Parts: sequence; structure tokens; C-alpha cells
Amino acid sequence: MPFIPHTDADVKAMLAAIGVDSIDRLFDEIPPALTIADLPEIPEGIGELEITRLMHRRASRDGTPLCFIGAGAYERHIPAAVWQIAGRGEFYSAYTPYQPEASQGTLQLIYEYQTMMAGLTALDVSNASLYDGASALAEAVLMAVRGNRHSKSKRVLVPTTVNPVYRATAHSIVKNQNIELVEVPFSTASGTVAPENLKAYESGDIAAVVLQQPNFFGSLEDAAMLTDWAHQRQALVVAVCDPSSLALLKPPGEWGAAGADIACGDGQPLGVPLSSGGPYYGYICCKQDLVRQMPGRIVGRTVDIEGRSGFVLTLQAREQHIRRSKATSNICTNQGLVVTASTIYMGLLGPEGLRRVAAVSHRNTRRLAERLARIKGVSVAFDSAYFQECVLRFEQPVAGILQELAQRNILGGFDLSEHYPQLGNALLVCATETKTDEDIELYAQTLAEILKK
Amino acid sequence: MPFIPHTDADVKAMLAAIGVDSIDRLFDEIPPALTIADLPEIPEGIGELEITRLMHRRASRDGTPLCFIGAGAYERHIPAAVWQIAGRGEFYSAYTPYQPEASQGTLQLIYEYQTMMAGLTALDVSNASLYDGASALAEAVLMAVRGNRHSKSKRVLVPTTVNPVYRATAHSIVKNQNIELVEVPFSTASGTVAPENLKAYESGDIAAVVLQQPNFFGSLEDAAMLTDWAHQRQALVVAVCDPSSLALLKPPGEWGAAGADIACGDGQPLGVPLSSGGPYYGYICCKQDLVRQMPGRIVGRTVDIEGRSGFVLTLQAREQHIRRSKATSNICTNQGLVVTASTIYMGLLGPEGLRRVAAVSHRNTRRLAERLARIKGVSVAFDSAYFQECVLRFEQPVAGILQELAQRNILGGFDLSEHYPQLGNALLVCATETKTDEDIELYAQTLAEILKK
Amino acid sequence: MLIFEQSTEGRKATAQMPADSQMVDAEKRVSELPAALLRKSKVPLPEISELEAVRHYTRLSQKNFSIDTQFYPLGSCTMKYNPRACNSLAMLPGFLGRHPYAPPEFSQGFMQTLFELQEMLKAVTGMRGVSLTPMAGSQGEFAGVAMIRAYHSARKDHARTEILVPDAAHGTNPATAVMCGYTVREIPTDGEGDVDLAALKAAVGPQTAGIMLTNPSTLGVFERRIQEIAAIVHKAGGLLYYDGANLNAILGRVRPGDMGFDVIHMNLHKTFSTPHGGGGPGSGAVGVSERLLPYLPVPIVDKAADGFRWLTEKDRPQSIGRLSGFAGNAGILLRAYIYMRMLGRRGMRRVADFATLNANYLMVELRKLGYEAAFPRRRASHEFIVTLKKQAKTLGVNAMAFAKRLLDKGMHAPTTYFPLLVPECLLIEPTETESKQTLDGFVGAMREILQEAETAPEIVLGAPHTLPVRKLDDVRAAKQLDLTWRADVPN
Amino acid sequence: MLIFEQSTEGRKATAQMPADSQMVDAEKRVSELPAALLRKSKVPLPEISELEAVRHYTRLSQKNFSIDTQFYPLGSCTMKYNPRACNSLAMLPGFLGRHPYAPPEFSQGFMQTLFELQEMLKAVTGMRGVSLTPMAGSQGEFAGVAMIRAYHSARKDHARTEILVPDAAHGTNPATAVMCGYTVREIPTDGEGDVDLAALKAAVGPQTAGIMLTNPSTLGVFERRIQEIAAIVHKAGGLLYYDGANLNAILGRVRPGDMGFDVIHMNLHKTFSTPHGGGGPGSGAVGVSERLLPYLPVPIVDKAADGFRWLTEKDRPQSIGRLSGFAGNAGILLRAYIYMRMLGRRGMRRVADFATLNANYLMVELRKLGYEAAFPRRRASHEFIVTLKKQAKTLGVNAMAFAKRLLDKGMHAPTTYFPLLVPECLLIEPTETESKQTLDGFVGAMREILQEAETAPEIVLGAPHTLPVRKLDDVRAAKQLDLTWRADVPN
Ligand SMILES: Cc1ncc(COP(=O)(O)O)c(C=O)c1O
Ligand SMILES: Cc1ncc(COP(=O)(O)O)c(C=O)c1O
Repeated sequence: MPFIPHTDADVKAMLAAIGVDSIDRLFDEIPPALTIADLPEIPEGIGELEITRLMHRRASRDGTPLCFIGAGAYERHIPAAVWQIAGRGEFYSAYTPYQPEASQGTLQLIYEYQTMMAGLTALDVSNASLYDGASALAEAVLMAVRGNRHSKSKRVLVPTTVNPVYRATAHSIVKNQNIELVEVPFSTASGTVAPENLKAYESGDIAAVVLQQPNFFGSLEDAAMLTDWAHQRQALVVAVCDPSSLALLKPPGEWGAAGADIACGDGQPLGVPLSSGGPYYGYICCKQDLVRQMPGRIVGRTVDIEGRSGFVLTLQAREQHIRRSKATSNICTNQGLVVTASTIYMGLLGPEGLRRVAAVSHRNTRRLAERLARIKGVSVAFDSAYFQECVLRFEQPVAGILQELAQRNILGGFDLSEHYPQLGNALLVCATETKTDEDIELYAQTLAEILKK
Repeated sequence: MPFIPHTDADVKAMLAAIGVDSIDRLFDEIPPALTIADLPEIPEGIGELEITRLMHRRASRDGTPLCFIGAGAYERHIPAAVWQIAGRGEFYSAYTPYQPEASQGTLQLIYEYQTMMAGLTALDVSNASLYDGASALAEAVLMAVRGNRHSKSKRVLVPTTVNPVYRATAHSIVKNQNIELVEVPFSTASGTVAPENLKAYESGDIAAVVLQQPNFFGSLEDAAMLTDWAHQRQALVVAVCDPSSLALLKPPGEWGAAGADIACGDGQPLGVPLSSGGPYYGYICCKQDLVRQMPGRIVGRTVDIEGRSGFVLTLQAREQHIRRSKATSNICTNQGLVVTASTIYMGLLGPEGLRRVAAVSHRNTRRLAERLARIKGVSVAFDSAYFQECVLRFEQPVAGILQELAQRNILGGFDLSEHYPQLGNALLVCATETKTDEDIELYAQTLAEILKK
Repeated sequence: MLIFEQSTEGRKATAQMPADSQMVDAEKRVSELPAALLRKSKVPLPEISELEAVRHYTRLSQKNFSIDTQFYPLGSCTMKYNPRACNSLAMLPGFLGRHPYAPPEFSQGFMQTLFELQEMLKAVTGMRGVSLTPMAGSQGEFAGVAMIRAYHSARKDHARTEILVPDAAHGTNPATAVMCGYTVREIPTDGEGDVDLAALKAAVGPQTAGIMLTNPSTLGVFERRIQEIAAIVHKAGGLLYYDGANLNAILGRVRPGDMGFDVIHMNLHKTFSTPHGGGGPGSGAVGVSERLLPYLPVPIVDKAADGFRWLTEKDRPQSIGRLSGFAGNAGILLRAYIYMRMLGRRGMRRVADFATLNANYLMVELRKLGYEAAFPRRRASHEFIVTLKKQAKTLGVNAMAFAKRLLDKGMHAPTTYFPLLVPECLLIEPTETESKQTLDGFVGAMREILQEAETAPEIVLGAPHTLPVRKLDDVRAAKQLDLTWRADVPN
Repeated sequence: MLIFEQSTEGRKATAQMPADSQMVDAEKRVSELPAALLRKSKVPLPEISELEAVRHYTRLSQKNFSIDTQFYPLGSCTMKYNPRACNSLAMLPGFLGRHPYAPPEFSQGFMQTLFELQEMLKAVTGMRGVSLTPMAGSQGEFAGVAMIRAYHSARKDHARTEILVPDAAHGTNPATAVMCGYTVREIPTDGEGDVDLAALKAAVGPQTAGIMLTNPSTLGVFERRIQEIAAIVHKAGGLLYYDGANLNAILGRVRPGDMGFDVIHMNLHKTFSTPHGGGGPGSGAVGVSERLLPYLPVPIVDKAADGFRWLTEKDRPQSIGRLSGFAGNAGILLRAYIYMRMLGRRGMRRVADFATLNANYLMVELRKLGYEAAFPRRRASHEFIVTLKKQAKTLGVNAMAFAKRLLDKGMHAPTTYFPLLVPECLLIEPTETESKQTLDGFVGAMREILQEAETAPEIVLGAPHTLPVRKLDDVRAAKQLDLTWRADVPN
């Protein structure tokens, strides 16, 4: 059985040193009734050769369809250097840098990550990472409620243009801390939050307002208007953004007069493969004055006893291993390895690279939407400007169309009917920089064929 | 255009420092007539995204057929750790350790490799590596001729049971140094060199005798007899072995009374993927007294000025960068990275692992041969014992059969008719440890179907 | 040097830029976006070449201690060898390229693997249902306590507002209880390292929602009277929650389900050797007893006649809902599955056997040197505690100094000052993948440090001496916050 | 510590062992082999766990300088950045799993790639035919000189027994000529670094088979009168062989074919950035003019109507034959192809431009510090030589000491004492992938070392001080040969 180096001689010598005649004796404090002899349901161990064969079969069974689904996970080209370096044993098999002098590699990298993310969102501070975008929204809401010195209420406005799974996750995480997530409707014409949608919440104490830009439909919200609206009511603004759009779109820190207070979201589009849904990572940034409310690890720069610059985990008093029940969050293990890869990705792409990837993704989705809308029975659902994702409306249920496309090895997009029945036969489509014009044309011709039947 | 970091400002400053107004001026010593303006036939550069797409298409086009071909390249399971460590930048992008203090990683690894290879072949010394098995035979022949103090002749006996491509390669490399490779026939009954095949060479001055064990047909030669026969005539013995068999088969150093003098071959079966034919590596080992005739790099252990143990390239006086036209070989760059991976493979498998892999490969080929020989019209060609490879005889040309098998995604083996017409419709088959009993049964049933037609 | 200090305006890793041919029409499309929504300010990312990025991050990695380079006996973290096959096979193109919303017919290979992982985790822990979505132990704890809450609410048992937590429990336990709207009541531990039963009896009542236990506990000893504890809490109407961080000690020998636990979380990145990755990602799969099945977080993989499918809110209306955007840390789940299949049935048990053998051997050898075990009369589980309160008092050399000096000896330090219960505490967890020779090396180093502490304490107090930096000033880091590099701020 | 010193009898990386289930019947089959042919002696490989192997070889790698971790200006080796995409794409399963004898229908992707590489190399070098089989530069040289020999033999021109080789040529040139049965005649170099035309004219005659030239030469300067040299040699009936090691200097600007060369070799691991791998593997593709086409080594990829196929001895009866078991270092050829496609047409030329800019900039900056260029009145090509004969004489600090001290400054040393022509020689080749900032860092280090040599020479003479070992005793290594670890021999 693998990964146990002990030879019989080793075991004999160790048992002798301990003064027992068998390993079983070391378990003599355990009530016999609780001890099991075997795990019958677990199959016999197999060697690396067999498991390699099995997993190759499993992986190839799922095929490699042409993917036009976005909805929170975006297919990016990832430079080969990113995961070849992130996979080095020193990054892959270290843990949380509890001994800073022996972990300057991870600590400096996180400090550089924090700088990059604060720069992208145009806010002051970033933490080391959270689990993913959805749980990051929950932590951001908790942080906003904690951090809002003016509001007594725990009411948080969340437009339904925010990712529905993010909203569901936030609810299941915060619901036990009597925080009320108030759903704000959107204009089905523009697919964005219109001023009249806010009418009902004009008065009343609101702790925070959440705003996803671009929103779940890819539509571009009037972020400045909503930010100022919230601030005028002493509510904090929690921005939810695809960080790979921020080289092109106005960053949350520059929304409205004072900028959003907290920004969060999923870092997957920055160098993390689709990988069947994870591991991705959640990012969270905020203005300087909210830093002590930050959840999770934070790295700070300091000096050693000879004045050399170095990095340590800091502000640990917020965290669970020190503040225990009064901690800002219960998070301990985060998404370290994925942040390592994403930091290398951001370094490699740089400002110009990120801008180009965002621009080409936007171009591809615009051409896809225009090309598909030329097919009879297909139209662009909203009149608002969109970025990198767009909603198309059909004259028949989308589910059937998607199934037909799937049979032809094309994943046509995300069916909105389950979460947004009010939008009718609506499909969320996305074509990132990984798609060629030929891919787009293939999708269009295949769809045209299907709709003709 | 990629991989050039210079910004316009850099270029401007550098040209100013040099004192020229353009980069073109730096080429002013080159006769204008020789200067070209462009490379019209070379396509425009493409980014990593496009080349990734292109190469994925190219790689997937060649499919993944079930492979029963050996003939010098063997499909092995390679532990995941091997190439994940060999691919680390410090191994991948270093060069020949000219500055030993800055290359102790590569130097110690080569010293460990030399120890493992000398141990496997039961000889005293190994060099750092040669190009591959075929060119290693050429170098071994040159080394034997150089090292044979008794023989004046440059005649070397090479049984035709030695890999035909190795023989062709050795000929094209040594032919200009008036070395005569004398082909020795074999017994078509046993597929090995019989005593009577040696009759014609009883007398006469021979510099060396080459012996492949197991030979190209997988048949096991009487190595002891041939070794003693050669030594009785003051000829040196050059062994050609698949090193992954030496955990199971008697090593060259133990052949006959005194053991072979030189052993060489290809290290591919020790952790190197088939990879369309390379890069593999050639190994060469010898007895201590021949060490100064060794071609290529050799690493030796020494101490630093504070008595610490360390490793350096040694006996460099043999090599081309010192001895120039009197060097033992013109080799400079060798197969460093591949040896790095192979050393990790040998460390991971260890004596028991190598033995098991060899035993399972042998078992699989035995079961394949027995199973196929149960099909009408298929028989085992030779009556000798074989290891890991075996020749089958058919009643119809093998080429057609292999084509039919290929259409059913099976590579049935190596057609011997081109190199060994005297063997009739003969097919060399091999089933390594990577083949399951189901694979073997699938081959048998497919073959039976084909032969029924 | 920071990557930003190597930035040169205008420098680009051009091979990574979408080519000009792709940019055709892209700038035009961008210009058609509302100007007010476009970024004007510069994106402060470093402008470097591909070589500069590769060189910078390769050299940074070399500054790390890791399992692949050093012995890493970090208590409560199970830093065992992470098999490289788990990494390469989880990153096969078929898994890596799959969109999480790919329909079932493009997901059977992936979902079968997750389903079999659910089944194996049930068998190993003796629980009736498993959900793989929690992203790490802490979120697993949240799911567990949230399920306890859902259970009591469904029974209208709203008086149960309190969660009992042993004082030795990991900080994530109390933090989680609060996140679930509970108040926390600490239960003391007695001198032998067991939960104080009397205190427990006194604490339970109608207000008790449940108790969060770790067994073996963070003190490195098995909770011998777990059956009595279970009876006490169950009798009072509370549920038992099991923190699975120390499952490595009892894998294949004892199952939480058999100990009476109603809900558990596991740390796949500890027990099932998925990579710690400089802080993660992990996975906190949760297991439940019969009565909590309806509340499991979704989605869960189900095996239907026509193949594998997801169970969602529709199928589990009472579920505590979703905890993340998709289905948990998928790649980590694949790695855990691969590891468990390689261990197999007998391999599981050997993990507990040899983790426990290694811990007990180390404890005995260190005691021979004069180190004091926190619980000398107890068997070590897979980890044990040494207290250096004597050395701190007599030699003025505390646990932190010993830990830093171990770094100079080429080994990562054990966990220090956790659990807080034990003064000057070193929590040492060797794991089963370390050899006797490596353990003897650790004992040798601890012998040297003890001698140094006695003969030349300044060496130990000044440690580390041999690393890229010497001891770092934590206090200053918190006082003069520098969390983001700024070009204008000199470092 | 050597891996053998960590070996523990009976220890195994069990996950890598074929399972017992596979061993069923295997031992029986082995026992049926003739006992005399089976190994009795122990196989002296280390017996270690997978973790011990991973830890040992990961830590070993950290002791290496490499392009991925340091500036590596090793003259004549072109240590440019090796793009990681070339590595990952060449190791795609489709290429990696393919048997070299796979029939054409399973080889079209691979063979098309090799064919296009042949075509690109023809275009870049101006040659009429290319063969990819030579395994590195040296074997490329062998193929080239062997083709010259085949050409003369076919014309019954057996009197041509001599190859002319400039004294500055790389050692592989004369070694290769001898391997091809030729005698070597060295041609001197004049003070300005050019081949001495007078000496050449005197040397050529009916006995001249050809001349082996490197242009730019190993002296780092362009052979300005190459056209006269070509005329002289051709007129005398000899052929021109081009050592392509320095192609990086003229890529896209000058083509060997246009210089009148009849046969060339290229070092794909230099000019086209395939990995140097601690000493290899490389690839020495050869190119020929019209008249040498028939002699190219086989196999060569040919494009037929129905797809790509191999040309073998049958198609090329006059070929000098095969130089290796299959078709050359296949994976290296794939990496070179991927690199060339990423460079593309304009990228090729920029390689020569910026390799030359970097070399000339470094030469100027070092001369400002007082270092002496070997050929001050010449342009540097992609590399240049600095001679430290003045420092050696006046300060007693020679080129080797400067080189060792550079290691302490965190940079690999340039090539030392090659070409032998120039005393106390440093051959410096920065390559085009290094930034101005890195070059300035190198200049700064050379400034510091010069000051140290003047003020505290013992520091430079005692270098290196900061590496895993200090200066190693070469003499002892050759005298007391220790080439294989033995358990009984104390180290
Ligand atoms: C005893 C214990 N419980 C819970 C946790 C939290 O688990 P995670 O770090 O996976 O969130 C840890 C983590 O170290 C732990 O040691
Ligand atoms: C000028 C020159 N020629 C030939 C060679 C030999 O090439 P290889 O090392 O690829 O055999 C080299 C290698 O460094 C060289 O620098």
C-alpha cells in the first residue's frame, strides 16, 4: 500500500523504542466497540498505472465541446508558464505561511497579488483570497454590515441582475445573522436597474447596496448613478465585478463621486482553467478605512532585525485563530495555489494584455450576437450596452435548442428561463478570446439548421 | 514579435551608448550583397493562443492506437513525478555544467545516474550520456577498437541479430575510419547466434564482437559462450542491452568468465515516453581500465577548498573542447534532460520496481504470443527462449495484416520482411506492462477476424 | 525585489497578447461602449517580459519551505506527501476544459468520479449522506452547524440557541457557530486531556443546539469517553458535530458515525492529501446521519438509471442551500478521489496505523531528550504536544525560538501556540509518509537546539540565521500597515 | 547527501510497483527462462519512498543556475529564454504516446510539423535541402563533412584528404573531420579576427576536401571576406561547410546559402531556443546546396499527394545513411517548430537585431569600465570577447576568478578560455531575450569585481563564497577517479 516508507525493521525498532509489541496497542485507549476491522465498501488500492488508465478514460468520456457558456466561468487562453510554475513543489506543497521566514515566496507573491487586485479595482486594499465569487459576495455583505457605522439596519439591496447563484449562496451564508437581502427588480427592456426600480427603497435605513458590473446578463449598469444613490443614503456600495474586465471598464473605486466601498468577485477569468467548476478564487478589496473588517488572510510588508524588507501575515487579530468567536470570518484555508497561478497570469498579461483579452472577448461576443440575430426567430433581448456576454431571445424554449446544439458538440449558452422566467425564451451567450470567427460561423450555421426544423 | 523585452526608450539609450543611430548600423561590416530584407516564405508570427490551437489539432490527428510495437522503443508507465520534476526550470534551462559550483544539481544527478547504470550493467564506469542506442553502438565500436591493445585489425563482428537500424547507423558513423563491421549470420531455427555461425571467424584478428541481449527478435543469446569465445581471441566484447531488462537478466558485466568489456544501448525504456522517436538517450558503460577511452562527458566526485564533497566534469582531456582532433568523440551537447528524468525513474522504481516491470512485460508478451499462436496460420517463429519480445510467423505477408489491424486502431508489431527476408512472413510483437489482458484478447480477436477473411 | 520594481513602461510579453489580427474590429467595438463606463486610469499591473515573469516567480518559489523540499510536521495540518499523479490526472484536458454548466452528456466521467467519492467518504466515516460542495474545513463546519440549525428550526425547537465548544477546539469552530447565529459556550478540558464530563453535564440543557467536537482532539489525544459525551448531548436534545481535521489518526479504524456523530466535516486537503498550495485550496466535504439528510447543501451527485445527475434545490427543498458558485473545489475533489483509489481499502487503515506509530515514536524519543509531553500518560494520536514552559522559564528560550531554530536545521516548525490551552506549546504531526530516518533527523535537531538553548541561547533566540530574511517584525507590520506596494512609498 | 545514502533496504515506492494482481503468472514466466541467463546479483539501485525521491531531486534542482533563475551569458551557447509553450505543446499526449514506427495514417500531424520545419529551415538558411535527423550540432557537423566526403568519392576525387579548420573553430570541428577520415589543417586568424586569406590561399590545393567555417566566428566577429574565402576554396575544388552555432547573430539578415556555403548544420537548441536541459538534448539539423542533395542523411519527410511520408535509403541510395535509431530528437524538433511559428517572419529578424544590439551595448559599457575587448575595432556580432590578460598580469586575478566571482553576484559566468586563441578570454553572449536592466546589472557586477580585484583580490580569487560548495578541486577529480558511488568507499 502506497506512500508508507516503513520497512519491517523500522517498525520493529520503533515499537521497541515506544515499548509496545504491536501498532494495535497504540490504539488501546479507543473503546473496542468503536473499532472496525475493515472497510468492505472501499475497493482495493490500485497503482499509479491503473489509476492513470482509469482517469484517462473518465476524462476523455466528457469530450471537448465548443463552449459558448459564460455565466460566471469564462474559457480563457492560459499561458503555459502559469501552471508550470504554480505546480512547482515549493508553491504546490507549502501551507499557510505561519513561519514567515520560511515562506517569503508565498508571502511576497500574495503581497504582489494584493497590489495587483487593489490596482485593478482602484481600491486601497485586497485580502489574500476567499473561496470563490459567490461566497465572496456573502463575506462582502457581512463586511459591509459590520463596517457601516451609520446604518443600524441589516438590510442590503441586491438587484436581481446580480448572478442568481451568487445571490442564493449569499442568502444561505448570511441568513442566520438576521441580515435581510432585499431583491430589487430590473427593467426587462434594458436588462439593468433603472431609477424607477429604486423608488420603493428611497427612504429607510439600508446598510449596503450590491451592484454587479457588467451584470449577470452582460448588460452595463449605470454604476455611477447607483453608487451615488446608495451613498446619499449612508449605504455602503458592494461591487461585484469580473476582474478581467477592469482593464477596460471603469473600476469600482472610480464609480460615482466616492467610488464603491468594497469590490468582490471571482478571479477565475484571470488564468484559472474552467476545470469543471473549480478550484477558482474569490477576491475582495476595500477602501483603507474598512481594512480591519476584512475577512481572511492579509499580508503586510515589514522589516527583519537587520532592516531587510520582508512579508508577514498581518492584522491576524481579526482572524478566527486569534479572535475565535469574534472573528470577521471563519475562513482558514483559502485558495492559495489558484491565487499563485492568477498572479503569474496578471504579471504575464500586464495592462496591455488584459485590455486586449477583454477587448477581443467583447468583440467576439458582439459578432456572435449580431451573427445569431440575423437568423429568423433570434433577437438581442435588451437595448442596453453589454460587455463580453449578451442575452438572445428565441421564439421557442431554449432548452430544446441547447440539446440539439449539444448533439452537434456545441454548448450554446446558459438557459435563463429557470432563474428569469419573466424573460421568456432567453439564452445568455458568451464568446471569449478563445473563439475564432470560424467557431462563431459554425455556431450560427448549426443554429440556423436547428431552427429551420 | 515575442520574447524581445526592449522598449523604444531602451533601444534609444542603448544606441546612444554605442554611438550609432540605428541597429542596422551594427551590421555595417556585412557585405550588402549578402544582406536580405525579408523572409517571404516564413509565415507571420502567431501568439501562444493560436499555436496552442494548431498543435492540439496536429497532436489529436495522430490518434491513440493500441501499440504492440517494440523494436527499440517500449511503451512504459512513467510515474507522474518524473517529468514534473525534470521539467523544473533549474533542470530544463541549465546547460552543460561548465561552472561546477553553480551546477551541483545536474552534476550530482549525473554522478548518481552513472552509479545506477554501472550497477545495472555490473560494469565499473558509465559516462553522462550519448545521443541514443544506435549512435551509442557506433561510439562503443570506436571505443573498442581504440581500447583493444592486442588487436591491430579494425574488424568488428556484428551478428545480424543485432538491431538492423543500430547496425546501419554504426556503419554510417564508423565507415570513414576504416573500421570493418563484419556481419555474422544467425540460426533461423533459434533466432540466435549458434556456435557454427562463428566457425568462419575462428582465426584472424578481431578487435571486438558485438552482442545484443535480448537480441532484436527478443531471443536470448548464449551470452557466456559468445563472450568467452571473443575473449579467447583477444577481442573485446560490446554488449547491447535494453537496460530495463537488467533487473531480471544477467548483466553484461557477468557474462562468461570475465564479463563484457563495454555495454551500451538506449535508456528509453527507463522513464522516457515514446514521443514519436525521441529524445531518448544512449548509455555506455565499461570496465575501469577502458575509462580513458570513454566518449562524452563524465562526472567525478571531489572536494572543495573547505573539504566539502562536490562534483565536477572530469577526464575532460579526452573531450573535443580540449583534445580537439584527437578527442575520443566529437560529442558536445548530449541528452542531459532525458537522463535527468530517467534517473528519477530509476530512483522511484528501485530494484524491486524494475524487476516487476520487466517481469510483467515478459509475462504479457508470453501470453500475447501464446494467445496469437492459437489462431490458425500463426506460429511462434523460433524455438529459443525470448524476453519481452517475440517473432510470430504468418502464412501471408505481414504488411497487409498490419494495415487491417491499423484500421481497427491496433498497431500489431514490426514487420521483419524488409530487414530479414529470409524469415518469410515474420512479425515482431511486444506487450509491455502497459497492456491489460483485455488489450491482449482484443488483439487476438481482431487478428482472428482478419485472418478468417 | 518586487515584480513592480522590475516593471518597464511599454514592456510586454507579446506572445501572450492577442495578435493584432485579432484586434481588428476589437478597438472599434470597445469605442462603441458608453465612454462613461470605460476605464481612463492606468492599470497598475507590472509591464514585464515573459522571461522576467518566469525568472521572478521561479526564484520566489525557491524561498519557500514545502513538503516537497523539507520535513513539515505542522500539527493539525497533516502535511503528508501529495502524490504527483493526483495533480497530473486531475489536470487532464477532459476535466480542465469542462465548463461547470456542461450538460449531463458532457459530464458523466466527472460526475461518476464525484459520486464514487461521495460513496467512499460515506463508507470511511460511517455517515449516511455526503455533500462535496463546502470549499474547505471552515465552510464544512458552517454547513454542519447550519444543518443543525435547520434541523431544530424544522422541529420548531427555537429555544436551542447555544453551541458547546471545547476550549481546545480550533478557532474556526466558535467563529462558525457565531456565523450560524448561535452563542458559544466553552467546555473545559481536564488534566488528562479529556472533555470535563461534569462541566459538560452542567452545560447541557434545552438551550443546547449541539456540541462541536474534534476526535482525536487538537490536544493530540483520543476522546476516550466519546460515547458518554454523545449520550449526554443527545439526551439533552442536542446534536453532535465532528470536526474531521484529525481523521488521519483513525482512518479505517474508527468511524465518526459509529461514535454517534450526527454531522461531520472532513478536510480533504489534510486526510486525503490534496495540495496545501501555500494556503489552499482545500475541501470540507460534509457527512450526515439519517436525520440530517434533507438539509445537505446542494448540488449533490445522484446516480439515476440513465446516468449521473445533479440534485439541486428542487430535489432537496429543505437543503441549507448553496455555499458556492458551482459544486465545490472540483479539481481538489478529483485529486482526493485519485488518492483514495490508490490507497484503497487496506491503504486507508495503514494511514492511521503509521501516522500514529510515527507520532508515538517521536513523543518517546523527545521525552528521552528531556522534553516534556503535555499529556505524558496518554497515547499520542497522529500528533502530540510538547510544552516548553520549563525551557521558557529556566533558559528564557520559548517555543517560538525553538520553532525558528528548527528552520535553520532545514525543517519546518511544528504548529506553535495552538491549542492555546497548553503554554509554550509545540503541536507535532509527523504524518505516515515520513520515514524513521527523517524522524530521527528531527530528534537530532531538537537535541542540538536543546543543547544550544542551554549553552548559547542567543543562537536560538536570534534564529533564523540561514534563511532569506532573519526574524521579521510582526508588530511593526500591524502598526505601520503596508498592504499594497506604492511606487511613491520607499520600502 | 547522495540518493544511495538515503536508501533503506526493503523500502519501496509501492504506488509505482506493478500491483500483485499483475504479478500473477509473471514470476512463473520468469522462472521458465534459462536460469543461466537470469541475474543473481543484487541490483544496486536506491530503495527509497516516492516522497524521498521527490524531495531529493527537487532539492538537487535548487542548486542549479539556469536561464529560468539567472542571467546566463554563456558565449557560443545562445542561452535565450525557452518559451514554456514549446515544452507543454511538444508533450501533448498525441505526440508523446506515438510510437516512432506508427504507420503514416497515425503520423500525419507529427510528419506535417517536421515537413514544415524542414521548409522553414531551408528558407531561413537559403539552403536547397534539409535533414532533421542529426542529434546535436556535433552530429550535424559529422553529417556535413560525411556528405562532403561522399560528394568527392562519387566524383572519384579521392585525393581530397584534408579539411581546413580555422584555429578559432570549436573543438567539435576538428574532432568531426577526423571522424570522417580527414586530416585537419588549421588556418590562422589575423589580428583583426579575420581568417588569414594569404595562409588560406597557401593551404588550398587538390588535397583540399573543404573548409569548416563559423560565421560570425567564435571570436564574435563577422567573417567579412566570406565571399573571397568561398571563391578561393571553391576554385581549389573544395566545399564550404558552415558551423551554424552562431546563426542567432544573422537570423533573417544573412543566409549561409547566400554566402556560398555548400552544407551547414544548425543548433536548434541554440538559435531556436529548445531547452539546454543540463547538457542536452539538442538537434543539429543539416542543410545542403543543390549538389549535395543526394547525400542527405535519412529519413527525411516528404510531401506526397496522399500525405506525408518518410524518404529512406530506398529513395536516397546515395544518402550517407542513418545517424540514429529513428528520426532525430523528435520532441526537440517539435519545440523548434513551435518557437519558429511564434517568432514568425519579422520575429526572426528581430532576434538577430536585438542579440546584436545587446552584445554591442555590453561591449561598450564594459570597455567604459576599463575592460579590454579582444577586437576593439570590430562590431560585436551576437557575442564578443573580453581579454583579462592585463588584469591577470597586473592584479594576479585571471578570467576564471572573475567568472567564479560573477556566480556570487547571482549570474552565470560567460564562456571562459574559449576560443583558446585569446588569452584569459571571456566570451560573452547576452542573447536578445535579456533586458537592458539585466545587462546594466551585469555591468554593475563587473564593475564591483574589478574594484574587488584591485582592492581585495583574495575575495575574487577565493570565489565562489555563496554557493552550495566553494571552489572544487578539478585536479584531484582526475587523479583520484571517483566516478561511481560505492557503499564501502567513504566520501
Ligand atoms: C482542528 C481544525 N479544525 C478546522 C480547521 C479548518 O479547516 P480549513 O483550514 O480547511 O478551513 C483546521 C485547519 O487547519 C483545523 O486544524
Ligand atoms: C561554435 C560551436 N560549434 C559546434 C558546437 C557543437 O554543437 P553541439 O553542442 O550541439 O554538439 C558548439 C556547441 O557549443 C559550438 O559552440
